Amino acid sequence: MSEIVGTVGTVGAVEDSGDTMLGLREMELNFGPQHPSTHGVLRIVLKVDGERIVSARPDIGYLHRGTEKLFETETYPMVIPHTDRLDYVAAATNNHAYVLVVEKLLGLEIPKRAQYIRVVLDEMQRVSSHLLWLATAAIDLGAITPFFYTFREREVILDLFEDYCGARLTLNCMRVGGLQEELTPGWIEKLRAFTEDLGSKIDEYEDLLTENRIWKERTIGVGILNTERCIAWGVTGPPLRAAGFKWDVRRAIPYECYPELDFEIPVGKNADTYDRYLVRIAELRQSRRILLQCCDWLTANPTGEIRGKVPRVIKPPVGDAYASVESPKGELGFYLVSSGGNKPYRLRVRPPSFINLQALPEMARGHMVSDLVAIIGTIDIVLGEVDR
Amino acid sequence: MSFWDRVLLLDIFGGLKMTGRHLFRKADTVEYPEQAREPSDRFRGMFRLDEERCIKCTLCAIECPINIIFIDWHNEKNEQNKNEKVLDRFDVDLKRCMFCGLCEEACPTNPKSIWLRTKTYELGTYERNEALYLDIRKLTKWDENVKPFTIVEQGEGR
Amino acid sequence: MADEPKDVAAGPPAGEPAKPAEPAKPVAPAAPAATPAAAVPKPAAPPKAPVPAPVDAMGEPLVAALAAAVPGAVLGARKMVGQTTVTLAPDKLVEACRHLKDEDTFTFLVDLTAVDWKERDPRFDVVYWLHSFARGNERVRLKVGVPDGAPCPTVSGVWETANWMEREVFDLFGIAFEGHPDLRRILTWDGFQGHPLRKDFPVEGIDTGAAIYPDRYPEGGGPGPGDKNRKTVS
Amino acid sequence: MDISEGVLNYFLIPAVKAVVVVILVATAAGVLTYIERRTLAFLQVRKGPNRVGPEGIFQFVADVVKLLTKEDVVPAKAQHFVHFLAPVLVMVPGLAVFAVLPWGPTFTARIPGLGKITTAWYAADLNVSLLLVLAITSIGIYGIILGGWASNSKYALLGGLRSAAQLISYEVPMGFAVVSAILMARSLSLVEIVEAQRTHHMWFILPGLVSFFLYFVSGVAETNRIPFDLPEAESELVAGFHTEYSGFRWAIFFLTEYANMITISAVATALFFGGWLRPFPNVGALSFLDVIPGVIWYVLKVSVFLFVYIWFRGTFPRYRFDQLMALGWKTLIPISLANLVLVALAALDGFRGLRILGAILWVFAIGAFLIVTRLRASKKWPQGAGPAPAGARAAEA
Repeated sequence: MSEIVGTVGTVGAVEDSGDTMLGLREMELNFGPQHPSTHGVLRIVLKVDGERIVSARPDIGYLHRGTEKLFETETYPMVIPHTDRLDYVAAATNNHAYVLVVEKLLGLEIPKRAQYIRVVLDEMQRVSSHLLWLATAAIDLGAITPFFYTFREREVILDLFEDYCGARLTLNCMRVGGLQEELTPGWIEKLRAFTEDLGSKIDEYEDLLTENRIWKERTIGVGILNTERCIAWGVTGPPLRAAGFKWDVRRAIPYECYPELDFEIPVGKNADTYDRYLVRIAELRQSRRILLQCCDWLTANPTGEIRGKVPRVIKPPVGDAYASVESPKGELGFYLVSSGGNKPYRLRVRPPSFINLQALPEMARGHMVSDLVAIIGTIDIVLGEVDR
Repeated sequence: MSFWDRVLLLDIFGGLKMTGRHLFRKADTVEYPEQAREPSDRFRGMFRLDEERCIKCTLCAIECPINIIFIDWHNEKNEQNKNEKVLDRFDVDLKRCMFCGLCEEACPTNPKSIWLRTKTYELGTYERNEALYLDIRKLTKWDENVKPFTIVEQGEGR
Repeated sequence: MADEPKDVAAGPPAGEPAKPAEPAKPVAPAAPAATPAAAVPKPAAPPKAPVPAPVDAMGEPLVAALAAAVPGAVLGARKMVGQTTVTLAPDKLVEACRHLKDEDTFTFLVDLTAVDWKERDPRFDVVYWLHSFARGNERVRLKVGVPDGAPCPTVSGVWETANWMEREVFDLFGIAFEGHPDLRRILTWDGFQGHPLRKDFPVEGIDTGAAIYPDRYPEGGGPGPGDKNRKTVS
Repeated sequence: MDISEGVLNYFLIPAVKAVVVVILVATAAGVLTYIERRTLAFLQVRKGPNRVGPEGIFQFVADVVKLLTKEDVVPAKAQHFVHFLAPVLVMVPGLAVFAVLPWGPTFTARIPGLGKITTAWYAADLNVSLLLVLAITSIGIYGIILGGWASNSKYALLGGLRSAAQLISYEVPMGFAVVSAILMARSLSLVEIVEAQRTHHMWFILPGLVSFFLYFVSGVAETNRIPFDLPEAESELVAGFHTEYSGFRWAIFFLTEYANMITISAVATALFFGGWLRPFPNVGALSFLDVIPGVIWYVLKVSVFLFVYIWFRGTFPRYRFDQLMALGWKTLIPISLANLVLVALAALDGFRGLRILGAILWVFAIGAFLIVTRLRASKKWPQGAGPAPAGARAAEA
């Protein structure tokens, strides 16, 4: 089988001769893996005609850590810290997707309070991830200041995470059957204060970017991927919704207490980078709405079980199951095959970043090198998840 | 955006106003070494072990996802001629630790005999093999290697 | 700012959760202090909920329709935790997929992966996940058994998104996809010997040597499975 | 005294001035880097460099020392000579321009040993100094292009190409804007332009509102600053034309960029903001402002522009290359031509015509601004509106 192996490692190197460089019509440009705006170690082999991209070919795997192989050697609770490191800017949703699939196979009931806290963690994580996205996407387009404003808010979220579970980034905050930790006293109040404040903060980012002519020129019409192409490429999350397709795992395949919560799925219609920006901004506002509702519920129900009846040793029955959550990047799913033991026989991650990244060549074709950074930014990839 | 908005550069001025407003705000950053921020009570940081309390059940080592806890023990007869487990080795390879806290969670004693909630995160060092490989002595008395904020005794953070 | 973004119609929330008139109890410090005990997992009492078990699903309308439309394609079907799995014959796979996509509106390939059953024959299961928006977000899982060394037909012609997923399966399991437009390794480097997600691949990894001894293992690096220099590293 | 008048006036004083200018400019550019970092930090609610010296004031010294002692890496396949030449080509014009910038009026000082010396706050008063500024600053482009090409790096090459196109395009509107100032003052000498603003009883910003705007925007583009910093576009081209430069050669590129910022701001001040003149130079009631010497006025005005530069950097995203070109050729050049015609017509009538033009422009601008913002006051930006859910095909939950 190994004779099918190609030669991606040898192409794309910078030509040696400085003399022929100007003679070439199409130039091959190595975009990454060390580049300020590839968000990690993504490498894109570009063929450019002047500055116009003729073809873009992503080359991934620089951060491959064999996480799926590792999963097979760990017992079910021990897998959770590893899931943190997939999409490391959205650890809570990773935890959530994983515990969901195990619970599904175990047939577990989750206490209501745990569901709400999970949703709170998820939505905080979504806010934090979108803020990080906004920061980096703006920096990619040359606006450096939103980075600091968004990080100011993200810091508060990370502080809240730290208060709740003791870690800021790799949270390890959910357990099969519920949660490990009860909320600390006053946590909800802190969260509510932050959430209420968040609306005006989002206005600040919008003041800087939404109507700015440069921002609009840089994003409108860039990287269009319409609904059909999105579905063909399996693209989910904000890019799909920006194409005008109202689909969100939280509504389509509801999990936890999302059916009880009132929120909208923002959609775009032009399927370009600007609409993806608007959709993410609108999602920030929707997450804020969800957080406020959860705060209300949790204040009204200050006590309760936070962990269901979990057997001491988690041994799901033989079989397989798939469960997914709406991570900030798209549909994050876990496919669990159990052979009845205390370790997963096979645990597959459906990484939204990986699948969304596939559409990059199509989105980038014909655009300029400057647009490529906008497009990479707008897909919102995290290389930890792409490469696993 | 109307034509006149464009001509009058309203978006440009709006952006400038926005950043200009921040010019006189107080900085949100802190100057780290002088104003180190204190971690929250549940913050998972440096390990600590209470050897007296530890019942040598090795559950923490079993639960560790990356197997960085090494425990050896043997039986010894104590005064009442009963078998008593004595630790030979309790090592934590801290340089590989990902601070997930599963060891603390697994510990059956109450209060916990191994815990991470020590509010100490300044683990930077010049030779990681020496300083970040903790044996029993360092686990119980690491303030010589690592500058602690406060050494939180077990369970206080809960 | 208002709570509601202006793009939504902002109708009265239909299923609004129970909202207290006023947060009567501002803080509940007493409760969390008591709950850590509750947080400890209950050791006793095995779960009362029935343990999920697979049931035969040949009778499902979707499966029956597929079996009728593509004769010989469906080898079996079962349902577990509400998820239908249809086992397909490898040679009928593409035909069945086309049927599912075109006739049954399964336009979205959610995921594609493989499972290595080391002792079983056929050794691998290639698993496909289909999603239909038109059928009310219905999902179905397809399974195809692929023996070791045998190729599996590609579905990248049916769903473009299968491209990278199949490359990944090829990379990590060594299942070659027949007719794939661009079958190269994707996560490991070219010339890597072995397929990490196979059960016989050591978790500790192998000494590929390529990085350490570029002179000994130049292009395509790494000792093959039979090489005596190949050893696991820890 | 032994020193003859000729040696003193034509050799010694210019030599001293030249040395002082070079030192001052280099220092000012260095200080400006510090000021920029601090100001940017304040705009971004952080603190910025504040460790080296009081409030970090000596940060730039530390930076320069670091850069000077750093290894100077030259890519193996670079064109060594051109690679070496490029920073020189950038730096020399960047410094030479300062010879003609009119920082202040003439003054008389008594220097022990030399007697009474009457000289000016500028190194030279050429009667074509404005032309000199335009001519010399365009030489700097060669350094950037050659540096980008000689590095034998694709990113550097792209940066060089971008800068070639960008700088040449933006010379045009800038030139037209300058010409309108020349028409108003009827002179090419910067000193005379400043003096003309005294005799005209107004700063040229009044009739030159549009000219100033064009000049400043083009100036921002000329100096490769955000939102026009495409040649070095960090997130796209890594560092653009100076990707392959390090150590003090990079420092030269860097410092020259800041020196150019000062040049552009200084010329803008001289052309449109009355140079060293105090506000309303002919209103006697404000004569107490004369306490502040002209140089200080000049520096203050320049600082304002420099702050605007930094403010821009803290606020805006970056244009794309084709959009930048479109802005230059399709917007700025037509406007600058129309403006030129307008100013020329007004200047036919001399002083009165310019006043009328100024009045019309300002009334129109302020009036339109007030009306539009008043209309806007009720409805803020359509926050988060954008895409309507109309075109959405809903999938049932």
